[in-house]
Amino acid sequence: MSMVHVSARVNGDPVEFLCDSRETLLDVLRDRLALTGAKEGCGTGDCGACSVIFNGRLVASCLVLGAEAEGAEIETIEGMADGEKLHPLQQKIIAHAALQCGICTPGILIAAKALLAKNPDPDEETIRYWLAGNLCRCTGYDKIIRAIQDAAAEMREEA
Amino acid sequence: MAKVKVHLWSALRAHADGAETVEVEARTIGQMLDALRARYPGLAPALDAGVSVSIDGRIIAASLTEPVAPEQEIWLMQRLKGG
Amino acid sequence: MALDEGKDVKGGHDAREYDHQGPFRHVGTRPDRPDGVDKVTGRAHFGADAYAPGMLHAAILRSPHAHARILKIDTSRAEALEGVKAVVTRADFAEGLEGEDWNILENIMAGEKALYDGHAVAAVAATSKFIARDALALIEVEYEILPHVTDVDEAMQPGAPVIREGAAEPGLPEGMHPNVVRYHESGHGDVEAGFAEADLVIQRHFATEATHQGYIEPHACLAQMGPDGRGDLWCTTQGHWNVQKLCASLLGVEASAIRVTASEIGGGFGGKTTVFIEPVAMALARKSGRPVKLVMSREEVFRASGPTSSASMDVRIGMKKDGTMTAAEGTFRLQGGAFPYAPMEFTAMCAFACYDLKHVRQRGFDVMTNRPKQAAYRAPGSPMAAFAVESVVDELCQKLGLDPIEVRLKNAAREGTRASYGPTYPRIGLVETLEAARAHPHYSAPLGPNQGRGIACGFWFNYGGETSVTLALSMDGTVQIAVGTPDIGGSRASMALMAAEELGIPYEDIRVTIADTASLGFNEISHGSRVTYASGLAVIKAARDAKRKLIARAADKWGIDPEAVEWRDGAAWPAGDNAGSFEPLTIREICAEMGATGGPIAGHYEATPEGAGVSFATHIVDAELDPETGKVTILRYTVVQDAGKAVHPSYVEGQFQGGAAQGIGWALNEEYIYGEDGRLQNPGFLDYRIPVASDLPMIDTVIVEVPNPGHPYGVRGVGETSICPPLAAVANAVSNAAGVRLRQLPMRPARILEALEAQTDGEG
Amino acid sequence: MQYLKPASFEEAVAMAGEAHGDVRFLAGGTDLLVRMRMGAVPDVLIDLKHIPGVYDIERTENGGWRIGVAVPGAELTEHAGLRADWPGVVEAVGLIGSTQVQGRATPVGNLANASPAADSVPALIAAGAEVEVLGPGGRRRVAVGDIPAGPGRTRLAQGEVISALYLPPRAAHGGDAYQRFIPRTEMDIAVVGCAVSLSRDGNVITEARVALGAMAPTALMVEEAASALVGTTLGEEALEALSEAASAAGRPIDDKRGTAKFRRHVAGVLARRVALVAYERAGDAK
Repeated sequence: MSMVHVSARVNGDPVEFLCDSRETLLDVLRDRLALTGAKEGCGTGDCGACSVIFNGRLVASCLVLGAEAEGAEIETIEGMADGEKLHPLQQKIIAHAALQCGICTPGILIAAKALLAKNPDPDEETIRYWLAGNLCRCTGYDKIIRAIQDAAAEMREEA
Repeated sequence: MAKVKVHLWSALRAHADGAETVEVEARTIGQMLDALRARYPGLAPALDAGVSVSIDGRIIAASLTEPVAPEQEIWLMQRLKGG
Repeated sequence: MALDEGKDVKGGHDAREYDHQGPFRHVGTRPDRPDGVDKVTGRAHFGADAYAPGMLHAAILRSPHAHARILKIDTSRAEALEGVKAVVTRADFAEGLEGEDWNILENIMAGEKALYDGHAVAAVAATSKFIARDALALIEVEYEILPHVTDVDEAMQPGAPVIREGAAEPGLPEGMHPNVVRYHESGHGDVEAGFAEADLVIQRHFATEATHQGYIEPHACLAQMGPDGRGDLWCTTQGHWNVQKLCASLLGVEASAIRVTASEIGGGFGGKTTVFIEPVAMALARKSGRPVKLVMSREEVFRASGPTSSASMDVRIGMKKDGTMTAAEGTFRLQGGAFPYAPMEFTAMCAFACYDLKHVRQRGFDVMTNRPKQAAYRAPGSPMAAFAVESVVDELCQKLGLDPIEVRLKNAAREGTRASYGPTYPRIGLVETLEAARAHPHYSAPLGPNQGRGIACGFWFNYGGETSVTLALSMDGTVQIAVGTPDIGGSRASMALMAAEELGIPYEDIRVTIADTASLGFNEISHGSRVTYASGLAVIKAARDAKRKLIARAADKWGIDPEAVEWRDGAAWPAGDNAGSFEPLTIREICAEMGATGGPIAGHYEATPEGAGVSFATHIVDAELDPETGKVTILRYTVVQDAGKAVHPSYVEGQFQGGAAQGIGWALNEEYIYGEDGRLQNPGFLDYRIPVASDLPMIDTVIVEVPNPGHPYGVRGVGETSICPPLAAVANAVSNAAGVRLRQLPMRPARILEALEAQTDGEG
Repeated sequence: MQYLKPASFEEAVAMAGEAHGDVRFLAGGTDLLVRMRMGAVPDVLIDLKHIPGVYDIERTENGGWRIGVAVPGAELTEHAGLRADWPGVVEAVGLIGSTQVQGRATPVGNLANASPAADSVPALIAAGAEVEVLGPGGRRRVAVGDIPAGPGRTRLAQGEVISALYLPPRAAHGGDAYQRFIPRTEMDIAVVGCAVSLSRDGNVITEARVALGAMAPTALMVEEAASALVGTTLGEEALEALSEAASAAGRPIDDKRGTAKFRRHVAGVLARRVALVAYERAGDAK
């Protein structure tokens, strides 16, 4: 076994871990750093449940090796709320009942956050295409789209 | 004990001398199913596999203690389940 | 004694449970769900989110063959690998099982034969995922490959490979292939006489492919079992009591030896109503003496969990020029994989359930093939039936120049109609959904070129089942409810709303927990659209039980009869002037003293509610066809469904929308694709194409409320009916856009182009 | 699996030369990690992302572009200069996978993965793109179309690594476009992909390159389709000839994603649609 030593920052905190070179970033987050908010729905980059922000880019953490995280800045769902204050996207997802089972929700939230950072006023089509890699089997996406639009509007007002 | 009239679905009728309905003495669904088994042993496998019962349009999925009465419309149905 | 009034507990002589028509203070509002924060912060723990000290990781070796005799399994090299702590095969499970327990054991671990591509043949537990995976490669299995069959029609043909001799139930028609294992027939009247009365009779053949529930969370569990034979199991499931029962049976231990805790569940839709990996993890834990985590890969989910049935169907309907349906008959052949119990009787029973028919007959065949054992999927068996029947109804309307909603209204089943499956309907809401659909702006909106509109109705039974609920009061008057039905879609919110309604206390004062199997009486699985109906009814009854006890405490304190006390706004009040003059006692005040006034207070419900009402829906959809490529775009979608009473309307809408989205996927792109070799070609989300966000429009919803007499507030189950109409509605829309009928699902682009081509050739 | 992080391409080549067993280079990893997940774990993985310059997009001296091997799709599609010069290439790269995949996937990886259905490859071929290849034998420039050898196989020699992607300068009054056919709106592998790059003199097409994906074991240039365009003003006759040439090209197969017949039909439909877009773009271009 060839273990790799990695130092990185997760949600602003420095972390250090040893991982098998074959482990993905998702494996590392969940199994080594106890951050189980990112989920494995497919392991092949098709479902988006493992979405994280990696050096400022939205990625599927199942398609990044843990070893590649050396020096990286990583944002996960666990870092989205500010202490006890939920992010507007988190609030609106709850308020719009934009989740049923909730397994895709962390990935959707991270993806939506990345979208709003790039485009504070996305139209419906933009949101739908941006989220095409985040599968949700429960909701039919309707309430998710509305929640994101509502959160975007609120964030624009606050900004 | 009062007699109740039980409607059988078509595939069951072959095991009940072709009858569409069968009258048996029973006060509950459980008694009714036991009486059917006693009268027509050929029905037993299907009844044992699980049946639901419709009483006046209300579908009783599993209960054997549910009362039945002569004036009611009673149908056997295959055991319900869902997804 | 939990409840003092026996007739209140079960249906009893008077099944009319409906006793509260409103107005409601809480029910019908849309508060945040109690587990919302957990779900948006990553704090909620799903199946794969559990870890234990000393935990091993397991992996399952699966057959690469569709049908093969297992001649030998040699696990010695795997066992010798450093880090491997246990290897199990069929020999590690109970012997002498019968019936469905045997079927399930055979499905989760092959015996003499591998019956489908992906069938489990052995499993390993090791100190890391990678070692477990490497160990699988060291297990030597010697197979004798047998001929296979995966298609339902082919499996019924003479000469088709026999999946299992002697699996057929008695009572089948003569001359059936041994792969046909069960038969259903029902109906009434004289269909030939009915067809003779018709001006137009249309008979068509339809086929649908198997689809998968497609929940985003793969099956996952964490098992522990000590040398004392006692174990704990954490798993993602729709029904942990059923998991407990099945694991106990398959491992040969008592049910109470295994405590099962349901994790948060990442979607189920019927696919998590049985076991696949849980008994395997338990067997590995027993053998290794260590906690064992077992998580399916997505590929395993597709190959070896329970997709739905594929179907081959023939439907014939007669209609008069004025739109009156005179007779209907249908034959429905469903394959359910290498085991019995494809839900063909539900296909048959649901097929014509929307219509008032004097003459109707339906037959169902349950067929075995070399595919994984089907599992329930949202209204199992019903969507394909609606596809076939509603397509023929639509074609009849077209040929006779009649409006499809008017025709459906003319023939709609209503209270007093004899259902196609036998009994007479009580109060039902089909007509109301059709009327609401007709009145919806969508139905009269203009269409552009290459666009078509489709409508279709659908039906599902719904279910009650064993239900236990405990509602415990805290010293400060807040409430903790333990239910036994995993929360798949926001049911904690509806439970809390119903308890708040009964107790007259704030919604926020109620915490709803999903109890483990050791903490509550038996609970049927979260399936059959039963949670809001049955657990909801149980919560209401448990709250009323608690209320009686609270009232008794107040009555004691005041020295008056409990009958002279009434409960409102979260407090006991003297009922009328004769009762005496007392300041109201709030729930908080009564609870603060409960230890000294008779002890803790809790309400209970343990029974099997049997008043789940049937439910109907009508859907409208607009589709646009690209005639050059055959690609379909769904432009607009409206769901109208009877919810009885919507407890939390947002989550009711969510069920409507989710069912519609799944149905659109089934209609257009989702399918199990098997190769010539009998292996599944598309075991992943890349090529098993569920709708993505950009594939769908907003999905409009209309909640119709025709109360169910079997629930105190009139609630009907809503989870399943929403997937019944979409296959047909989309097919009707596409057919109308294309000018040619599509009778095989999915309507992939190439198939639509072929249909267009065949039509042109036919004309030329 | 050994995980290595060379500081230069020369070091990468040396590492590959010394390694035993299956050696793979890691750029975005969006295909490689999927293969690893399916059990195809290499013995040595050489991560190219720590080599200086691999994230750069630069103008070349001749007015073309040099794109580093680790530049992900998302970076490319955000690059205004590239978008203006090679909109077809950029839209093709942008179609690879989801937003998440765009955060990692690179056009060079897309090329080296050698899938016949790769979205960026037909567009790069039509654009006349080249890659720089470094190996034990030194440095060479290779046309993009000469890299894939068949599904999952390249013509790169043992120990060779692609070190940069080069796009030529856009021709005056030139335009390119790419479209693919998929059953859904996103997240599918192309059933057929089609790229057209052309230049105009007024309304007349002076030069054209047409490339198709998923119609043969590798993406291919279709000369007949290009010649159907040159000298025309893209009237109905030219479009018909283009469509027929596209449909006739390659040797498509029946598989789970589509039949050969369907692929031929759709290739013809797409060729028309894509040519019209490229023609329009060329007209708008300076």
